[in-house]
Amino acid sequence: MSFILDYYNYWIVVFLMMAGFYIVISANNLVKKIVGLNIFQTSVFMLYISMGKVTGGTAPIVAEGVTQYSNPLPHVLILTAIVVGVATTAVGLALVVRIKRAYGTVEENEFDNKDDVI
Amino acid sequence: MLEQHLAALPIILPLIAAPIALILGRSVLSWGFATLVSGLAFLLSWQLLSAALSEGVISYAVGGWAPPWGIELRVDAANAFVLLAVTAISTLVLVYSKHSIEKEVKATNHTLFYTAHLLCLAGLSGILITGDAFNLFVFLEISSLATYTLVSLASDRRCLTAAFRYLVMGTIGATFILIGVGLLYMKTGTLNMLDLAERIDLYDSSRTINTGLAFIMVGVSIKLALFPLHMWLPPAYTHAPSAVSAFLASTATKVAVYVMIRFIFTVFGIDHVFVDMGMGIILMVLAVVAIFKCSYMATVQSNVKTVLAYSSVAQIGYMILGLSLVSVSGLMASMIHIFNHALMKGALFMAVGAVFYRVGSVEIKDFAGLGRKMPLTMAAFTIAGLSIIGVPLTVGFVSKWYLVSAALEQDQWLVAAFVLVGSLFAVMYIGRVIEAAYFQKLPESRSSEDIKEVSWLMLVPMWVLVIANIYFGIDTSLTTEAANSASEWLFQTNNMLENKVMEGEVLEGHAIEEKAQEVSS
Amino acid sequence: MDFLDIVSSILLLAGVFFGLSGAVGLFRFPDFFTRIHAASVTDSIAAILIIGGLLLQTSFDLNTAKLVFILLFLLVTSPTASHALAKSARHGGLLTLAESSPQDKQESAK
Amino acid sequence: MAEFIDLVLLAMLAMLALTALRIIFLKDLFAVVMLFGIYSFLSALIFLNLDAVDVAFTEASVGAGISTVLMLVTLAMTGRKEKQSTHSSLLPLFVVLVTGAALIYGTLDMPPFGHPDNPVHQHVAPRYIEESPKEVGLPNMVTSVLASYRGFDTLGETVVVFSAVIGVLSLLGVRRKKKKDLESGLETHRVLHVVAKNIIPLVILFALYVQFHGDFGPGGGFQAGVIAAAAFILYALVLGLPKAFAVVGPRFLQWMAAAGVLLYASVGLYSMYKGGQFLDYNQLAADPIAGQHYGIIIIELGVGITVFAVMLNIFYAFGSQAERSNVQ
Repeated sequence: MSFILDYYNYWIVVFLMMAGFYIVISANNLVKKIVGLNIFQTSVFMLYISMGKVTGGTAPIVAEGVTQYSNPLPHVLILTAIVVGVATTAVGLALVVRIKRAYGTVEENEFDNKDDVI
Repeated sequence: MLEQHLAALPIILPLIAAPIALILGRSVLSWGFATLVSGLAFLLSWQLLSAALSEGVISYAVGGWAPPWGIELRVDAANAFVLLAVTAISTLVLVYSKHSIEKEVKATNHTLFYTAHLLCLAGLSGILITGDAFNLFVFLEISSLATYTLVSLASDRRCLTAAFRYLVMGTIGATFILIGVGLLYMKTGTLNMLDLAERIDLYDSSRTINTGLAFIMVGVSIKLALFPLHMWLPPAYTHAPSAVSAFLASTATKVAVYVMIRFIFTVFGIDHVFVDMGMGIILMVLAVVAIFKCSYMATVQSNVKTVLAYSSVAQIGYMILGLSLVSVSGLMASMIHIFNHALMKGALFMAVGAVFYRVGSVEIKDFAGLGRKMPLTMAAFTIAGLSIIGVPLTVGFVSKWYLVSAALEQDQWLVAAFVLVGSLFAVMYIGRVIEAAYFQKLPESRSSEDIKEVSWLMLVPMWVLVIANIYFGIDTSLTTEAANSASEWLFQTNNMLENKVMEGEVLEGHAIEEKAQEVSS
Repeated sequence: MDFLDIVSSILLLAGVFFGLSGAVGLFRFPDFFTRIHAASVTDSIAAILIIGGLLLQTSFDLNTAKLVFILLFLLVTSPTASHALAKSARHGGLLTLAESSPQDKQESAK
Repeated sequence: MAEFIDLVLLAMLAMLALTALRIIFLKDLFAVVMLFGIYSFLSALIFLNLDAVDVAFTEASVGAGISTVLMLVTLAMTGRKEKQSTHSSLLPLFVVLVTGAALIYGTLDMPPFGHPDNPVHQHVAPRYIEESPKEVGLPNMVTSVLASYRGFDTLGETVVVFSAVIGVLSLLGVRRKKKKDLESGLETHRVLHVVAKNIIPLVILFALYVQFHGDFGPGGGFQAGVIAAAAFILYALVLGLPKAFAVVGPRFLQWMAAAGVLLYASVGLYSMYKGGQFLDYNQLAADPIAGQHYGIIIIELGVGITVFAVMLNIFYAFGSQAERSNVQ
């Protein structure tokens, strides 16, 4: 039982990551691929934040009468990673818009047929 | 002042220059500025390499916070050597790109092009120099975002789908690296690479660490286009503007190879990776398959840029092969090939870009008769092509020589034979282009067109690389010395690491730093 | 369990009830306009009740002020959002149930 | 109490899993994007539950805010239906199963969740928790670590944002239109106009609060920049892009984005000039604590400026494309 209590959080996070990963590699629509990338990354963020948690701790902002704080370092890393994620999303979506204009479609199998694939 | 900050400047300089290049606004101004900055970065990395060769390791604590609390920049012979190649190619490509970009990129995007180029350079330098696993991820993303932008700037619509594929694959790779770093951090509580190395050994057979290693390896393999994960590379290099192909083919994947070397040798330790996890044989098989499959693919393409792109994947196979031999000479062959391949591929892509500039297409059939119309360009292509094949007196020969002798050192006859057969394929794919250029007649339809040699601004950087191909092929002292001390250094760290931990000691560098910390606090 | 706590719990429970009923309505109602009606219940009354309940849980410090601000903000924005949605739907030519006669429906069903 | 919190966490994780599964099978992309917004908000709640207040704040404003808006604008141009895929889903499923199995294998040796003796909480982190209020002088440790100990990462992060705007501008470009060129904005929505005009100043005020209160509570340059950008995005949505261009033009935003990065970097250069390492804020004033304080305020300002300018400019780029495709 304690085994499950110790790890259930990580297992669900792994499931979420894989759901996102599956959307990225299986989706045919480019917008959906980007959504999948975001889900994948957000779930990885959850992995980091989970490891920073201390049971009974509080948010790492100094307060009177608090002795146990959660670990601030994963929070910092993930703040950076979220920003990186949104930057990638913006560039990816801009590419999608241009692809739509150039090919008239954003379905992967349709524009693959329009050019000779290499 | 300069001495003190030498390690940080190659990152900071292009990083600050990028927004300034954007503010300058005018195409010519930002071109001149970017070239100047890149040249300065080259001089700095030259200084850095000589400092690293004489002093060993240079450590720089950003923000004045001692590692592992702050972010550490760590320069040694290995990364200074790769940095030298990256900044050199960047400078030459920038000189070359002025005309090439005018032809291939919309006029409104020129400033953005140079800004993105500087950002990419800053990202690559950051990846090489940083000593912090998470900081590496941040710089990886800077260079990747700039790269997607650069690839998508071409005028052909296919560059868009190529860039999108690259973006998806690249982001998956980066996320895998993020997962891997997270797992390592979870088990060790630190992000500094040196510190990680010390603490990983405490958990030698931990399943979490091994998974972290696997994820980092797969993520980096995507970034360096190792064989089954290379699918993003050929379209990206084919449809990107020629100057971008020249820059990326000779720098981006090399930096990723270095990241792999760094993680294997200075973080996980060879024993762990090659003996416990059995990665050596996996890497070797993948490398051999990459050499064969992609060299073959290169021989059947009709677009010369695609030929060169597949050839790049095959050449990455050679680098990984040297690495997988797990010996000083094997690693040295890899390091030399990283440097030499940058010289060859840079020159080849520049020559092809020059052809595109005049002819407007790079299909093999369009090369017909160009030997007479563009003699200097095609001569450059031929010499660099001979270098790819591995003809004596070129750098390609030096690389292959060291690789084959490293394989023979371990009695790996089969591997040595594979390397030589790979060269035969190179004869075929380079030969097709040269045959078209020199032995076929210019088609009638083209004879009326005014095809002539490109301007000196494109020829000079191309020929600088070609001469470097020959020079370093004859006088190998600089490259071999640098690569040798780089690989010896990597092996030393690795051994030091394993011995010290066995004796229960801490690594010297950090022990001293920790003492200093105690004193100051 | 003093008096304020009890009042607060009642408010919270009532808020949860309205929130749930809004959610059920969102699924069960037949067309866009009735659904937006259900959704705005969640936005307005449920939000007021829940924040009201939370207000009683604070010790009347900075948090109270923050909650009051949130309440005021919600009271302005969520009706506006509902209004804008409904108006856009109207603008785009969407008809209410009453307006679209049964005959039209049969035709569109074909 | 602990059991109760666990249940809340579990419930939220289960909701996340359901949302993710739903997204896999939905073909209506509009619903997919809305579900992604929900996914993002739920993750923000989980981050809050796990004590990561700053991360929750950022995830809510970025993931659920900016990303979702950008996806919606893209959908407006690309259409909302996903077509039936022709490629087989077996290979992706196999890849995912292998990767997932590797990760589950990796979890087996993980330190247990939430245990204070985990290595994560032992080696590097205690110094941040115990010393940073003394060394850096801020109550919010996340800000201390972000801006000072790992200030180089944050500089990198600002540059990543800057690279994003370079990419988006080179791909889409912002078209300046002549005014009254086309009927844009929601001219007929009288109520929306009034409310928006009254709310926007308040939102900007809130952004400033988040910017300068980041040292003491959750918040900081990044969140503030996003919130301020959101205020202007609202303005652009309600009154139309041409009017928004008149307030802050895209060209000016480009300069602002560059200026923010330069402001950040110049702090580093100044500390080098004063004889310290790059980004060593101790050098900025005679008293190290005061120096840290100045440094952090300035670099957070740089981050805020860049993020604001970049987010707004990216929205402009997407928005002007959407208007263009509407006209066609």
